[in-house]
Amino acid sequence: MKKIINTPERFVPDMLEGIYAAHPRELAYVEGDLHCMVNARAHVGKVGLATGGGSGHLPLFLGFVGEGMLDGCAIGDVFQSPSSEQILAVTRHIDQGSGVLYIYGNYNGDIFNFDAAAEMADFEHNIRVLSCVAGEDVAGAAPQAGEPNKRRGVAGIFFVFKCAGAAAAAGLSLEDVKRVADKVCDRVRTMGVALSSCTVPRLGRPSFEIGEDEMEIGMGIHGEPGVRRGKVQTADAIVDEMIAPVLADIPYATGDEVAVLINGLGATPLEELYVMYRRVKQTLDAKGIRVFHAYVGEFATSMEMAGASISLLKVDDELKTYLSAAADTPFFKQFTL
Amino acid sequence: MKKIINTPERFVPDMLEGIYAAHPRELAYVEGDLHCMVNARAHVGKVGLATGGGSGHLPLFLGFVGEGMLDGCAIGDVFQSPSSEQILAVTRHIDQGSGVLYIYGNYNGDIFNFDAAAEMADFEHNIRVLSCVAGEDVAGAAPQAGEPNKRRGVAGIFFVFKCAGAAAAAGLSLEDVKRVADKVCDRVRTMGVALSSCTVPRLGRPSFEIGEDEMEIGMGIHGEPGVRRGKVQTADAIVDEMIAPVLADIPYATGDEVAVLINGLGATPLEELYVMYRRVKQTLDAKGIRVFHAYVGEFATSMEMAGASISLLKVDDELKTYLSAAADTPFFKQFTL
Amino acid sequence: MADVKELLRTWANLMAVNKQRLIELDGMVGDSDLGLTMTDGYAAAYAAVKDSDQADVGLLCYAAGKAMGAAVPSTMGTLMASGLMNAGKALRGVEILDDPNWVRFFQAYYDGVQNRGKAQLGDKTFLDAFHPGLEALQSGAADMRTAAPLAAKAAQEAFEATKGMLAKHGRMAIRGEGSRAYLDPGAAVAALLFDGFAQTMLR
Amino acid sequence: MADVKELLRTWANLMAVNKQRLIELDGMVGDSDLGLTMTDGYAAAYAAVKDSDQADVGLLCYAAGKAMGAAVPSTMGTLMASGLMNAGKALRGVEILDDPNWVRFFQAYYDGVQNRGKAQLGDKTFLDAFHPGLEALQSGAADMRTAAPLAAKAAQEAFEATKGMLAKHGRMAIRGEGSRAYLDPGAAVAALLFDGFAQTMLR
Ligand SMILES: Nc1ncnc2c1ncn2[C@@H]1O[C@H](COP(=O)(O)OP(=O)(O)O)[C@@H](O)[C@H]1O
Ligand SMILES: Nc1ncnc2c1ncn2[C@@H]1O[C@H](COP(=O)(O)OP(=O)(O)O)[C@@H](O)[C@H]1O
Ligand SMILES: [Mg+2]
Ligand SMILES: [Mg+2]
Ligand SMILES: [Mg+2]
Ligand SMILES: [Mg+2]
Repeated sequence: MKKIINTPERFVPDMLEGIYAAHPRELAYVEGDLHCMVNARAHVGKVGLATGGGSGHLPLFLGFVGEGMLDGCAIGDVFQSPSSEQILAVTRHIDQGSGVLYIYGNYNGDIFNFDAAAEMADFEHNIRVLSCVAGEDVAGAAPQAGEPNKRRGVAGIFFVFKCAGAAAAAGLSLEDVKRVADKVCDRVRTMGVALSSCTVPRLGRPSFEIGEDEMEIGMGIHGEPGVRRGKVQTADAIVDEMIAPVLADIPYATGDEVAVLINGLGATPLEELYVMYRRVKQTLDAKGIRVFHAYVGEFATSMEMAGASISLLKVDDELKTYLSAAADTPFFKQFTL
Repeated sequence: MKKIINTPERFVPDMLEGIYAAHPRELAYVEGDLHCMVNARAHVGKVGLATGGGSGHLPLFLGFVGEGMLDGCAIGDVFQSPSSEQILAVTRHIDQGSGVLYIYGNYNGDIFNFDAAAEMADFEHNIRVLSCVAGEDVAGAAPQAGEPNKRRGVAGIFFVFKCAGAAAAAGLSLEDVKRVADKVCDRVRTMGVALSSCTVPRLGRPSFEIGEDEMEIGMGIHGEPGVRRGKVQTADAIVDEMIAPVLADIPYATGDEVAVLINGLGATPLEELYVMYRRVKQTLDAKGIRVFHAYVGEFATSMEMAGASISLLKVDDELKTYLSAAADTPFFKQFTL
Repeated sequence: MADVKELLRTWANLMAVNKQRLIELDGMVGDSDLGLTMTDGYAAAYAAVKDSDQADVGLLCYAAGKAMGAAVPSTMGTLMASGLMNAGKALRGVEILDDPNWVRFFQAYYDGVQNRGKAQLGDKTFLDAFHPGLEALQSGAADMRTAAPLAAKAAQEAFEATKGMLAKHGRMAIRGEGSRAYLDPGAAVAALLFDGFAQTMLR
Repeated sequence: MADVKELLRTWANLMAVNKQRLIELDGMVGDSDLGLTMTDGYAAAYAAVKDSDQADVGLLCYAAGKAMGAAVPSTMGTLMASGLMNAGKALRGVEILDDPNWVRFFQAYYDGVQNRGKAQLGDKTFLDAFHPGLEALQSGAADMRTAAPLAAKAAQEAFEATKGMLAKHGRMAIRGEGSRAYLDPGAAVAALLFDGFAQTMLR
């Protein structure tokens, strides 16, 4: 395990101390717990947006706390949910009397803890909480009618944060912000590829083995099994294999518009993400699908994992408005598009 | 070699096609050559700022072309200088009659080509060109009086781009912009550490060998030999070893203010950069040096190399003003501080 | 008469003893954390109550559950915390754990887990081994000293029978039909809970 | 009488033949690119002029240098381009390369490299092998058929003598005193240039 850390146990607290030290005007924590992060600037009356999840995915999740995006984030240990008490602490702090929307990824531990926190917020503190669970990884089977969605939430959650954040900043009600968030979830799909493993500091060994010339299409951001393992192919072939199921999962027609997110998993150079984007753009051009805006970079990582994901969000006028709004967090900044 | 590319030969052109496709409103190229990048938005009468250098360092160099920073960038093959003709093409395009300042790193090939381009711009096109060569890596010996500076330019050049960019945007003359750029060079120092190698696509093998438990303090961003190789230590010990020569190289006193840049070389997770920043901040606090602003992320990479660098810029009121100005490039965005 | 502190102590010890086995069971299908989270979680639960002079069993259970949830907010950590907290709600005001109250404890534990996780019997989870244990306690056996060993046996057998079942929740569900080849790690924890209960009752 | 196209063709061939050796020389101390850049660079220089019907030797040299600079803008690529372009300036208007013009060619080539790179003799660079070759051409030997082989020998010996020198430029300089253990790769190119000139003159 080759990492710039002090001890595995101190990895998350050291990182958080570093983050608060680097961004003292933007970020604060509540209840004396570094894991309970809030935007240092409050907005009276605004619907509160909270997220949370395991560490090891920076800038996900905490990186999107800030102006025009989220109000708070409960931070877990590496790849572990935060506790319901921590989520509750964040919830209580960010509630402005207009209720709080939870936006998080579709993982067992997170669901249980956010649900528990929502119950406590309601019963114990009379705070209205709604939830939006992102699960857009097409590597998982499409949900059957009546069955809960089992798909994992991956990088596409960025679009949920962005649009819901802009909607909340625009003064929408809790129900309306949730409607916008759910709409994004309905319209975003992601597919990933992994080229190497990451190492959870406390475990000290790679989460999985993968050959020197192998890749795994569809692998999850914690190393969950994907859909196909094989020899590394050309960038164009990899993109073709990734984007086909993304485009097939919801109906697309000529003239549709998308926002694109090419996300690096950690070790993959930015250069390679742009090599991928080139092919994505060619593919969309060929289908007559217009790119409204392209995001290329690291948005949801797995520490030092090599690989990438492609997310497409099918936008409409409302989502374009929210995507276009300015945002200013320590980890993500956008001027009005 | 495990990369998401098509062929080694197509690596740079594919990447550039992807970049122009992703940022069509911000970036353009001139003379039909993808390697000659300019800001798509021109500013009448402004001093032009150009940079250039080898590919493989994104967001360096081209990533800082945009509002409030650079006007153009000549792009070389991986770790290779662009040609003087390419630099000249960029120069001619960005000159607004107020002259052009070249800002680039202290590498043989770059120096020769920028010098040649400057001569051609002057003789053939009557464009006034001045140059600022950044060389702030304290892994190299301090320049002797009368000797040219042999130190490499590394991540600290970001501060030169930022301040000179803001100065040019503020309407300063060529001489004044150069004065600001030179001032930043005088006051910025950097030290790096590498934990793993990168692989130049055309060579197809790692640029250097390094043991599974080893690091090299002071290694350059092309794998140039550093000052000490040894076992990987704790983050705090690594930072202590890196920051001591940075602080010793120019005089510091209690009450001084710095801007800090913790730069990832490519594969090192953002989490670890913040673990490093924590220690940097502790060290500066202990010395009574105030942090004006902290930048943490990837600014100058070596493709998939693991490692990081620490840069300190000793600021004064003038540099604080220029650092604080907004900037908006596809790869770097900052709202007014 | 054994109390809930004694049970929690036994559970904490059992998890520590079985740490490596749980890590390995989870490692086959998941992320290898179960041995760590169960050891840390039950240790935290026991630590939260062991020096308490609280007489109300319900409040003790609730406090233990809360401590577990804070210590190990993983899938199983949170589910076990929900079980304990729900048992706490059900036993609020109870000071002495007689046999019917033990049955209520386990019923409420089950309900707390089911309510939080929303799995159904047959989904190949913790519930599939816990439920047969609970039934054995409920099935009219007059005293827990008789019923607890039967429950432990039932839970253990049900755990072993998870091999062959199709997983519908968590990481194992990603494997689809492939999941049938594996034992369910959470069900192993259920078997340990009844094993610990039997040990406590027979002590 | 041999012309500059013939010389460039010979140089291009020599670099291709010595590609691997140059890669290895540069690999010991630098980034292994020298074999690639010199092969590609002289190939581009020759390609730029080989089908030209330009009679002006100066313009031919200048065009060859420009093509080399565009093709391989590395340290040595740019220096060699500067050499050729400066030779082009010096020979502007010349149509026939007689012996004095060949000497002017090499003098201007040297000046172009020195002017661009600003290295001094003794700094352990290309110049340290090129300069003895140039001196051999200048040292009064009446004709190039006699002088060129002497120049080749002088340059080759000077290249071999770079081992032991202290590097002051480029990547090798980072090694400080450690650089003395190595031959200078750029100096190997200088030796090849005079070797190729001798071959051309004797053909
Ligand atoms: N909805 C659920 N209800 C009850 N038990 C569940 C549920 N989902 C998963 N489990 C149990 O959790 C176990 C895995 O726990 P754990 O290792 O903590 O999960 P992970 O590390 O994957 O988040 C499974 O073996 C299963 O028995
Ligand atoms: N200033 C200089 N003047 C002349 N020759 C130089 C100078 N600097 C470097 N060289 C020559 O360049 C050679 C290295 O060339 P090259 O491999 O192209 O450099 P790099 O790949 O390190 O940029 C050295 O061996 C040396 O002979
Ligand atoms: Mg990274
Ligand atoms: Mg990276
Ligand atoms: Mg697990
Ligand atoms: Mg070289």
